[in-house]
Amino acid sequence: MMNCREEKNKRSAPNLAVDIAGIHLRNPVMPASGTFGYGEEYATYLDLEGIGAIITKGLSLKPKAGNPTPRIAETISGMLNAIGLQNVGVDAFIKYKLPFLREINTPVIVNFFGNTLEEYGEVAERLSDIPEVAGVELNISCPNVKKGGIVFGTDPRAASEVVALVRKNISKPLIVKLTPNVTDITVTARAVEDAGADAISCINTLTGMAVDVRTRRPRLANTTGGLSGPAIRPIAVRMVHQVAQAVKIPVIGVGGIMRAMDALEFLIVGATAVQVGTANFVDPGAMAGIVAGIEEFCIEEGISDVRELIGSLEV
Amino acid sequence: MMNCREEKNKRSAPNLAVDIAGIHLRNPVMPASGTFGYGEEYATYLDLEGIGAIITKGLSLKPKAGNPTPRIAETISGMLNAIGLQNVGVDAFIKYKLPFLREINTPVIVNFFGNTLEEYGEVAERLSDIPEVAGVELNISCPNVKKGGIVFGTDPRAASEVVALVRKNISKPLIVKLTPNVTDITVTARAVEDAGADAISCINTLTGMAVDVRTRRPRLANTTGGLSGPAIRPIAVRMVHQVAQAVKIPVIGVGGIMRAMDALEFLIVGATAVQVGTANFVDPGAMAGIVAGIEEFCIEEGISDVRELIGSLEV
Amino acid sequence: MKNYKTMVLSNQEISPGYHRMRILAPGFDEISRPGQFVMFRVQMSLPPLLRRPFGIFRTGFLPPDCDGLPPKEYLELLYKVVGRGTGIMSDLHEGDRVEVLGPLGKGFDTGNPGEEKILVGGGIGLVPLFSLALELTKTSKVRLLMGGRTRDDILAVTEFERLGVETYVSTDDGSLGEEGMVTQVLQRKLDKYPHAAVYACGPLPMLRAVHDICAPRGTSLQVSLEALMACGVGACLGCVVKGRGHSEENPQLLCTCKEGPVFRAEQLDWSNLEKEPDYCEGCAS
Amino acid sequence: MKNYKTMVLSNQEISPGYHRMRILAPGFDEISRPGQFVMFRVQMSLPPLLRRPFGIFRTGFLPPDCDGLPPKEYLELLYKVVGRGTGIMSDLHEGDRVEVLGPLGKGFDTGNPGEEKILVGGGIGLVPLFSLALELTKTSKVRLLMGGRTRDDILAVTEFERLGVETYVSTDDGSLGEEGMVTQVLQRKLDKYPHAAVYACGPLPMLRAVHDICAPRGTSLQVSLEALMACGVGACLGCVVKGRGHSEENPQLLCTCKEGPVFRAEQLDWSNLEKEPDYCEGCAS
Ligand SMILES: Cc1cc2nc3c(=O)[nH]c(=O)nc-3n(C[C@H](O)[C@H](O)[C@H](O)COP(=O)(O)OP(=O)(O)OC[C@H]3O[C@@H](n4cnc5c(N)ncnc54)[C@H](O)[C@@H]3O)c2cc1C
Ligand SMILES: Cc1cc2nc3c(=O)[nH]c(=O)nc-3n(C[C@H](O)[C@H](O)[C@H](O)COP(=O)(O)OP(=O)(O)OC[C@H]3O[C@@H](n4cnc5c(N)ncnc54)[C@H](O)[C@@H]3O)c2cc1C
Ligand SMILES: Cc1cc2nc3c(=O)[nH]c(=O)nc-3n(C[C@H](O)[C@H](O)[C@H](O)COP(=O)(O)O)c2cc1C
Ligand SMILES: Cc1cc2nc3c(=O)[nH]c(=O)nc-3n(C[C@H](O)[C@H](O)[C@H](O)COP(=O)(O)O)c2cc1C
Ligand code: FES
Ligand code: FES
Repeated sequence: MMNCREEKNKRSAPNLAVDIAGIHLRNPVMPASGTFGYGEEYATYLDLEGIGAIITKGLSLKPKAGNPTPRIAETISGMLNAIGLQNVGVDAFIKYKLPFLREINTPVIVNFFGNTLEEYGEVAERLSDIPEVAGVELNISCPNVKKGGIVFGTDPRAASEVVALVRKNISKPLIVKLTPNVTDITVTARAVEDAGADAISCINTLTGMAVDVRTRRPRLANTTGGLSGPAIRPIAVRMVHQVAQAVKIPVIGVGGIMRAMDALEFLIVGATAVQVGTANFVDPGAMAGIVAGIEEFCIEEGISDVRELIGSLEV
Repeated sequence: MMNCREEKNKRSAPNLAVDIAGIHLRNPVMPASGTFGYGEEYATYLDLEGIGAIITKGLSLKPKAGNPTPRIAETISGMLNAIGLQNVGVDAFIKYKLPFLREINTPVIVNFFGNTLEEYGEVAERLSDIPEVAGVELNISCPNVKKGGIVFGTDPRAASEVVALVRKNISKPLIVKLTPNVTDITVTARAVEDAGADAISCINTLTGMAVDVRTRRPRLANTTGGLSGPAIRPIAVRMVHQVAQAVKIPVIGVGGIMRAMDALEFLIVGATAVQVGTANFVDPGAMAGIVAGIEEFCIEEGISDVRELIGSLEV
Repeated sequence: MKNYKTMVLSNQEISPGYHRMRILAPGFDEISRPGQFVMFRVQMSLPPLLRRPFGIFRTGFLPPDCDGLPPKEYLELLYKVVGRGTGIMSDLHEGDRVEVLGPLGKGFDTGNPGEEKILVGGGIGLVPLFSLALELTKTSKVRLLMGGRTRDDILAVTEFERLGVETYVSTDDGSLGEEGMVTQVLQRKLDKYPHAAVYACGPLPMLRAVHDICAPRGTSLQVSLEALMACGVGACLGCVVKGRGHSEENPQLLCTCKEGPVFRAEQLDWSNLEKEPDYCEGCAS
Repeated sequence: MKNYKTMVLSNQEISPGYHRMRILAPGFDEISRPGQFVMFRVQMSLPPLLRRPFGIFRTGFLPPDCDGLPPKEYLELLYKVVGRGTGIMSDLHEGDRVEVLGPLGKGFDTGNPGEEKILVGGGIGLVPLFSLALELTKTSKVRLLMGGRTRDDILAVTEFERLGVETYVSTDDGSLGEEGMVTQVLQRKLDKYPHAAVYACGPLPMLRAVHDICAPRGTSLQVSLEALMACGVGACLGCVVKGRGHSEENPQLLCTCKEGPVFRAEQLDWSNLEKEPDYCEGCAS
């Protein structure tokens, strides 16, 4: 029998650690790509060793200038962005950004993309030998310039092809990030699972648009942009629920998470971990609060291991 | 030359009337199906002769019980509903609901759906001879029970088939309402245009889900539901913009319109008229305010005819 | 029925977690009946997106100001803070601009004058019973059986007593009145006054227990139900309950907002009344 | 750099549409430099979703209360109500809980002591110039050329004068000071003080005009830019401007939040500075 102290200890320190494709996370909370820079930007506001992983801004083979401004527009309970994947390029990342991350005792997951199939492959290759990179996250929500701009992630065949190629070029844990702008996300999910993905993150932004009625111009220079923030959460929760039932690999839930309660919705419908995006802008300490809130919830509910929550939805 | 009075009159009374597939609307504002009952429900709060048209709750061949409760859940800046298309059925509508509408000098557009192709056809036939019905709106966001529950509107071939059948059975103006839960809404839009639709309304709700983290149960008895309200507006504006460029028939914009400014966004990206849904719940006088706001905007901007605004986006 | 764009006259906590709000509402009294409700929102405010339904505790008149203007007619709500919407309400002050849509729904049938009346209230369920008591006490002997979890959940008892209502209080923890369920008291009272008509409002399990007592006795029972509501006027069909004749073919769905919130017990299919799941605080955001 | 979860000490309208807010911010003065900014939000409030950037007008200390506690250090903002976020701000009262993230960005280079300094402010652009003037007046002769549409847009002039700053006002409509553009005055002053260093903050067309005057003369110019911002810390890349060497291959994009908001004129690609479209009031919701 346990004595009081032991019981109290057990109650007060639930296990929060989870594994994603062999990456050990101290807790299931990490930033969403593109909302956390290269990690450094938030180091003064947040203990980078208090979150589960660090995910970088999406990298491409060459540095990329992105779109003209305005690149962001606030909408009701959301924001549109059309940054256009501006980034320093994979080589500059390794040279200038990685050294900072090397000193942080938290797994680094590198998000990347390509404009062509070949580019995806090449970036994967460059990352394959870098020991500080714990895993990669493949963003397939980009238009395939060779195929007339059709987005890789909206065509299950193209998605499968790009995942298979990247899989060949890298042996590190491979997470594939799905776009929600599809008729049936389980089709893409199964396609990337079959092509060798170790995990899925879901969702990227929903394509949206806003107009300034006085000037009659789009509020983004790019006309359309990606909608993120709490407005999209119900859609993200639904998709994570669907995907978690459709595949065997772990799912990372993303979309509109602002508080611990929101993160818990994703875990309950089947996510093994979550990513926090727009909330970082609103509160740079958001992830720390979410980790603390999940822990508190587990204690209140007598849950000794956060993994008990995963997929615990009662329907 | 105009004298002052004439100039003032011109300035103060812009034309707000628009035509949709031969239906003359005194202004471009009408309710979205399912948020305005059969019209009667709002008659005490709103002058039904002050809006462009009345659109009914979706009707089916037989009365339909809909889903168990809870059927609604509020989300951030939106709501989920899984009413399950409860309705009195087309015959009871004609018998009990239409007489009230007959007395109102505003075009009545009947929204309807079927569980099978044949049902769609039959409802259309029953409505085809009713003089009080100015036009019909076909909801193709329903699962096709014969085809294993695949939603008509997510499969361009099925959409085309159902529109063609309905077109054969009814000569009244035929509006087809598209679901946003698709990869490329312009494909469905073109399919229904080719199949004989006279106009398109866009968008229906986005599928979403919310979870009560304490009970770990979905907040809707039906697990998932349709997301509506201001949260989805940027997605709706984007889709209307796309569809308006893809087809030649008029487009009616729907999704998250709360104020005149919101309605104007839709007109500017190419909608000929708009539908107001969730906003009716928040403010039963919402549509009157939107009509007044559009008029005021036209006056302020020196626009003498609201049709000048349609598709006036500068990119 | 009207959408009053109006303002708060006063708003104060009357028991831990319970507040009373007076809202300026000229002409409201004339058109409202006991048991009806309003859909409330703070003007210009998102969140919450949707209005919230509240019973009408009473209407009344503020004494005229020294400025000699006519007395102000108010509508009084009594509400429990349970989530985001009621949380925001509890922060409102005099002069804050709000909207109330109403009066909505069907009220209580006040029955025959002279008939004994028993009101059964659980917690915040006393709200519509108070405006009902105001009416019933004009012609009938009225008894109130009031239940709650603790003494903090027992509200407005003195106000009922001031109307001449005989009041019996019970709490789950015995912190006020009798320890136990309000239904125990009901059994005893019905034994004593077998021809009384019963009016009940409170949580569904309580209403079901009341029904189970009244039905075999043939006692007339009216209940006021709650439901999640979006429109309040019968347009959204979010708030339906199953009526007595309910079956697959003949669904008999009744809108709580329009055909209720007050129903005669025999209108309802008691075996199929679904319980709204108990959402946790803050999740409705 | 820190996220201060703190509260409003005071908030008042100082000219039609312009407000001044003091926020409790212990230790802020020590870490902030003239030209830096903060990202502001109301605690617990959605909308607006995102924080809003504001320059630092000054920091200071409230005199100690009679309670004998140490004086309260505050951060002072001066803002113009233009949309939803600033509208909500203007309704805040003492004690309301807010968050400020900062100080952020790079401030002004205060240059050489003794050097003549000319500050050019347009409208609300005077904000960072005031904290700059506080610093510069310690060692240099400072002149302020302040422009605005009407007299209502000319703020805090007496406060600059109290620091010993020589102030020249111009308005578009002549309702205060000279009629015309602030740049006319700048031409004259630079003729007289050709070695002065110029610091400017205001609308982009004004900054461009100032640049066009300074560049051919080889005058040292620092400008403070505005941009739509989501994060304020260099993470979202929403706020970039094109740097001097800008080309397709070598984009040279600078974050206004992190590498700015103050830039030396020669850092920027003036021919390619995009103008943020002028959104109408309320559309940003
Ligand atoms: C006809 C009617 C009359 C009512 N009269 C009163 C009254 O006089 N005083 C009073 O305090 N409350 C009354 N209620 C309940 C009141 O509407 C809810 O407590 C309120 O809507 C909760 O809003 P919230 O945003 O604070 O809670 P949320 O954050 O939305 O949810 C918190 C909790 O409240 C429950 N809840 C939410 N909406 C409703 C609803 N429409 N009905 C019942 N429970 C709900 C949820 O299930 C959850 O448990 C009435 C409800 C109805 C239908
Ligand atoms: C570094 C920096 C310092 C600033 N300092 C001050 C200051 O000291 N005082 C002050 O009054 N304002 C300052 N601004 C501008 C201020 O941030 C905006 O006025 C404010 O964000 C508008 O918010 P809103 O919600 O009221 O307007 P919205 O409803 O969002 O938009 C209304 C109008 O404000 C403009 N706007 C919105 N966001 C910005 C922004 N980030 N920068 C510029 N314009 C914007 C829009 O283009 C639109 O014209 C500063 C901006 C920056 C980037
Ligand atoms: C400013 C911004 C930039 C983003 N950049 C990327 C990116 O480079 N790669 C990527 O896969 N997703 C990117 N995203 C998408 C986010 O990672 C995330 O999927 C999305 O924002 C939804 O989560 P949220 O609602 O929590 O923000 C970006 C999002 C934002 C707001
Ligand atoms: C409660 C509710 C019921 C609805 N019922 C129908 C329906 O019967 N038929 C239909 O085509 N659309 C239905 N809709 C969708 C709306 O007509 C509209 O397309 C959607 O709500 C988006 O608009 P909004 O954001 O303005 O509400 C319903 C929406 C709601 C909220
Ligand atoms: S609340 Fe909408 S029908 Fe009752
Ligand atoms: S505001 Fe995010 S990078 Fe500058």
